[in-house]
Amino acid sequence: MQYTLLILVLPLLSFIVLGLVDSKWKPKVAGTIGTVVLGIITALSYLTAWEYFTTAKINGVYEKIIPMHMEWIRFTEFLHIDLGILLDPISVMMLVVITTVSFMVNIYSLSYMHGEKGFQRYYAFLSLFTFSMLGLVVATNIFQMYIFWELVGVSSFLLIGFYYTKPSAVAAAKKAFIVTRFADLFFLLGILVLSFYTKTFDFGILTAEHTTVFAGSAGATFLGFGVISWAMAGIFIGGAGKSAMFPLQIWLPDAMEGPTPVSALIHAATMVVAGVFLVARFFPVYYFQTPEVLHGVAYIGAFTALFAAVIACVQTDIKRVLAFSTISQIAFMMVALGVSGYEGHEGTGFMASMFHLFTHAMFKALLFLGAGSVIHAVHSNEIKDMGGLRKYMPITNWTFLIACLAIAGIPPFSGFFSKDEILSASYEFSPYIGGIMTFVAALTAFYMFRLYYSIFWGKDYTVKAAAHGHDDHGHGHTPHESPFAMAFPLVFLATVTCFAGFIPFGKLVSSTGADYIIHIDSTVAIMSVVIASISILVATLMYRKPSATPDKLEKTFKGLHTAASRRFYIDEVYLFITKKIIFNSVSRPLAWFDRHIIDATMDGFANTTQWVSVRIKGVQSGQVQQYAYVFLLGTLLIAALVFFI
Amino acid sequence: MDILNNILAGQVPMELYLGVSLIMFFAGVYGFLSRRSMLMILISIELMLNAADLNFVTFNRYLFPGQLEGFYFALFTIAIAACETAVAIAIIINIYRNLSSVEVGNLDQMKE
Amino acid sequence: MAHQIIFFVLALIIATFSILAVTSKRIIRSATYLLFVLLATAGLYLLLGYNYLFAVQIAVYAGGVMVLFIFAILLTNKPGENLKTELPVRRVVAGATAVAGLAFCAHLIYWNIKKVTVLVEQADITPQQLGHSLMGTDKYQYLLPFETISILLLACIVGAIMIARRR
Amino acid sequence: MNFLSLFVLIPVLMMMGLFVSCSRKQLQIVMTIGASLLMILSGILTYMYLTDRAAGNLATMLYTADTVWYAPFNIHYSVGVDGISVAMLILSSIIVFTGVFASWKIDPLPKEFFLWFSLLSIGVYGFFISTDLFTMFMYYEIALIPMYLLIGVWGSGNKEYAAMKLTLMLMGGSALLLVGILGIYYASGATTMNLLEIAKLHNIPVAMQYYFFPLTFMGFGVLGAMFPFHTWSPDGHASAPTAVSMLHAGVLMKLGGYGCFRVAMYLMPEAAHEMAWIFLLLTGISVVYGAFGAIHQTDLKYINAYSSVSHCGLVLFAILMMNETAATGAIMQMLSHGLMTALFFALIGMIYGRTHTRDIRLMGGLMKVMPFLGVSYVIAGMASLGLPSLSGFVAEMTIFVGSFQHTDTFHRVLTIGAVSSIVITAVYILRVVGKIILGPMQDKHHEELTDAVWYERLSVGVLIAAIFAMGSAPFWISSMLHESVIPVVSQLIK
Repeated sequence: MQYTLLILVLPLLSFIVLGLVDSKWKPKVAGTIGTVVLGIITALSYLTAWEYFTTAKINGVYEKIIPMHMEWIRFTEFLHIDLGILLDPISVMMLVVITTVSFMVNIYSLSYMHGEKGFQRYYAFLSLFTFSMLGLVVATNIFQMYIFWELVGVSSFLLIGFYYTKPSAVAAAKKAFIVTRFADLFFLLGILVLSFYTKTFDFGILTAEHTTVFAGSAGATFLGFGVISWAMAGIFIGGAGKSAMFPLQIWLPDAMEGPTPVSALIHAATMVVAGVFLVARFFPVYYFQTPEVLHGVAYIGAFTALFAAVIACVQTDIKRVLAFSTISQIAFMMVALGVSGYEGHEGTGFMASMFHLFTHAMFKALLFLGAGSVIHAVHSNEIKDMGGLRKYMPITNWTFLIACLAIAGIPPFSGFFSKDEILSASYEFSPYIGGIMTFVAALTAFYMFRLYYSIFWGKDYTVKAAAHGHDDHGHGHTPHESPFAMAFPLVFLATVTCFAGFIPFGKLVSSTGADYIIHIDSTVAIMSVVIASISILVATLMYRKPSATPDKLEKTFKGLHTAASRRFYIDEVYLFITKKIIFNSVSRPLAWFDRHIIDATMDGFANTTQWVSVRIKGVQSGQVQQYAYVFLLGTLLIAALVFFI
Repeated sequence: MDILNNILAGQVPMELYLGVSLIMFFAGVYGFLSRRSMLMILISIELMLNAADLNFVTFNRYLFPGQLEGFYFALFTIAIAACETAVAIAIIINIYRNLSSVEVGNLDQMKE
Repeated sequence: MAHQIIFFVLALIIATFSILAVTSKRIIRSATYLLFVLLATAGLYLLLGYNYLFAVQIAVYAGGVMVLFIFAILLTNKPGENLKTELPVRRVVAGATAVAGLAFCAHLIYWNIKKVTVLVEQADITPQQLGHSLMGTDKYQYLLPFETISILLLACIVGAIMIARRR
Repeated sequence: MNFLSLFVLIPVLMMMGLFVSCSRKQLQIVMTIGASLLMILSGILTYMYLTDRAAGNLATMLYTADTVWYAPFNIHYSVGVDGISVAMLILSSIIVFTGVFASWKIDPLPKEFFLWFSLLSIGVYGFFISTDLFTMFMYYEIALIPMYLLIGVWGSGNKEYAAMKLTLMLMGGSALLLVGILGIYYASGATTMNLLEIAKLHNIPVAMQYYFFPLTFMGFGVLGAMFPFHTWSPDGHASAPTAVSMLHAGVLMKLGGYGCFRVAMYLMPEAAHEMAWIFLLLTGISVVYGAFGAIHQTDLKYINAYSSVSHCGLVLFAILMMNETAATGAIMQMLSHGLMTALFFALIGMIYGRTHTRDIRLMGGLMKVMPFLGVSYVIAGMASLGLPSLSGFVAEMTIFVGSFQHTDTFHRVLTIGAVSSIVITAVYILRVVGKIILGPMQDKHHEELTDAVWYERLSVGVLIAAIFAMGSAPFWISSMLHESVIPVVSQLIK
């Protein structure tokens, strides 16, 4: 399967070419190149998936295949970074997800970004992102993953800051990069600690079932936990940073400053699940070596899911709502991993997590692209500027509805299957976690339909764009359905969302690589469907027609509402830490210290020397006769000394 | 008393030559230290040089008769004195042009 | 006996005019006194039997150098103007220093110099002798210093012209 | 005559050429030819070196040559290279080359500027090819002195003060160094000043090492901007003209790290072992301190100077870890920092030449008017904060992985501290990028500015290419360096 290398090389080439020519080529040419390349690699990854899932099964277990492999840099006898391609069920699945969504986004952007300044740059960045994300998922060792992890971070930075003249976009890009960088620090430390004890970076060795590399760390503890626990916790923090787990979630909502297709690709479907992928990749290590960290993952995931869902209920910017929904859904996947066992039925969580990753990528991308379509039509992100759009945009309306139903967990849409597995796994682990997750699922259904009704139903759309001044594109004032390039991805993804649930996922992806038969736990399934339906009903009552209920509720729970819409003040806490503590209380005094203490000491030496020299300068008066006196007296003195002593 | 005896004995002793040059020399020293005109300082220097010459010659004549070291030393010193005077006077005249004064006390601009 | 008398006369001239030269208020007089001192020194050379040195002293010092001095004095002094009187303190201190030095050196001479009174007779140094000793590089021959001095003189002449000429 | 001496000879010829040339064009031609020759020469050297190594030549230094200079003190002119020197020579060549183009239109007195610049490069090249302590020291001094004039005459801002400060502090360092070197010479039995010979004898008494190791290390450490002797760096770099900042931060600061490694640690391993912890603390402080210091600055050059303090601190930090990986990483960091800081200074110089300000509060949105410089600045920033595929990443990772392999907990804890600097680096780099390159235009007058012209593009392009080359294909340079640090490190481990 040597051709898998092309999947990596093509987008890289596309990035280099598009990046170098920049604006010298016409936007159309650049867009075509980017899209065609993505089309090719999508086809290639489908081929890979087909070939892998049909041939790689040995003794009923999917083997890891490494078709390409080279040493990149050697550190010590044992430690070396390799660049290679590792194919196993989860990486193959990720290949499919990434290329599909990326391809759709590329097509979509042809129309969405039409006429934007820097169109070529946009496509170059998209290719860079795709390249790095693909490199991340096929990494053969943890350091290769780290390399691509950073590349993904920077392409996210570049894409969020695409509208670089907008201060808010620049700030958001900076924030995203720095927050994830902060998390990556722990990831790196985790890698360092892990490699110090295990003397390897290789996934094959680390995640083998009966590995001996951890023997060296036995008994080594720090603050009551084993060193490997610390290392794995660090690696999880790295993943939490990318996947926006509490308390590192603050960058994701702001990242919505980027173009909407970018949000769909990076901040919904692919990059943000890198953390989940990381934990899944290390799952055997977590499970066998450090179960306590794995449980920690579950608790943090559960809290994040709840937290984000609550905030999502009150946001008014549609992309922000989707962003918090993304955080919440990723937390679902994290919970699933945290509660999972290893083998057979125990391993439901792992499988469910991957399944949810897959389905979520599709319907969340769909939601974002749909939202982009809406924004494209009304030139605003705010819910209050929308309403009644179903008449103008039927395709968007229907596809959006499908996605909402999927995320709410209504059968037969894909979300139902994956979410149901997660819930049942959670109930098996602990009823509390299960309860929380069910509640979050209900909230999800509620806020998604709040969003849906607010956009497409509710009050009738009034043409007011002129008054807003948004409309400098010269578009007509009535919103209209998007062109084909934008509609096609919506329809495609909606189709996938409808049918993805019936993929025999357990046969393809599971924690051990062996088959796993999905069986739906009817109690949990019925309960969750009922709860979701009730939530949808509530949302329908509240938002389908303009009504006073939401306002009343808002008044009743004023404190909660304000706190939630201010995102529980987490941003302010961060701002306080960075601005007040780091910038003002550390950096400023340090700069002062450097200038006025250290530098002043050095200057002090010089000044002392100068002072002394000024003082003794008087001796050198320039008066030749004084010199003569001194000379004469000196001579006499020396002569006297010589002769009389 | 020895000196007197020597004098009466019809010979000029070496000390007297040295004494003469000593007086000349310290007259020069006094002039160098006390006068402010650069020309006066130069004159004092000439006195001192001359005293040195006289010493050289005296030592040569009394202590190493038949050799010529001191003699040549005096000769060359005279040459050097001439050079030095020439250059010094050139400088003095130049200074006078610029400062209209040849007072040595004014000449400390180069110390900083 | 004449020898002694001449010596004492010359010594007296030197002592007197040396002191007068450095204490006189009129610079032109100082120069004149200096001339007397130089001439008297030349006399001493003659007394010691160095005829050639006598000639050089007269020609270079009393002739060349003094002319330079006179020119310099005339160029830098307004006619008839006295030199400014120095502070008495300054004169006293300088005088004291000079006297101290004089006493010290006199002491040294008096106590340390072996009493040499005999002036060994020697023949006059002939120009031939001088020429030979200047033009050789053996022991007691002085070609190298001679050449050095000649270069120095040249440099001085050039330097003096460069410095003194008007820009 | 060994061909290594060409590295010194070519700049000398360049100086002669500059003497006789009389127009700016001729100066440019002379400098271009000379710098290109040096580039080619370093390329040939690298090729020869790698071939010889591959052929199994195991000598510590290749192409050695030795000429007696002054027999009474055993001063020889001896040259020789190993992988470290080869790497440093490549770095110097690249930076001299790009420096020439960065100062293409230097004004006033271009001739004098290039003369001093060539003299400076003589010092740099000579230092890296020397294996004799005295010759090394001499070249070190040759490299320092032109700085004074280059900053004092062609600098900007408070240049006299900065030039004086820089020169005095570095001279202070070299005074310590001189004592250290003489100490080494006499304590080692005083038969030779050749590094390799002294190392082979390895007979400096430990009691003596305790005196001379700190002196030597600190002497070189001043040039390596070790806390608390780093304060010359911000002022000096801020005032220096572009090409001089490039050469100084890019190459001259490396003389410090190179010297610490080659002289201080190689020759006095016992004391190095015992006293490493003090210097580890100091350099660890430099790493974090420099990064924090950079956050608060508003002058572009100050930011970069503090960042250099942080990065160069990492070099010394890694050297003191005394294992092969960390030492390899240190040398790679020298290369990487040299390239990217030169790129930074070149870009800052170009931006300053257009906007006439370096205050980040007065600039903004430059990407719009000068996309080439903007993109290059972002790339430089990314290299600085350690983006994979750019040189900073491989160097830093090698250091971190190497340092963390140390069996001592103290060292590992310090490493964790040093690792945390990568976040702070990201903060100050992004602050600057966000402020001046991205964002809205701050100043109306900046809208009329133009993008880089060909010689600037060439200069920046070469540096970026080098950064990319090192970052994406680190294996050959890493293995070349790794081989070469082994003799030193094995000396230390003994």
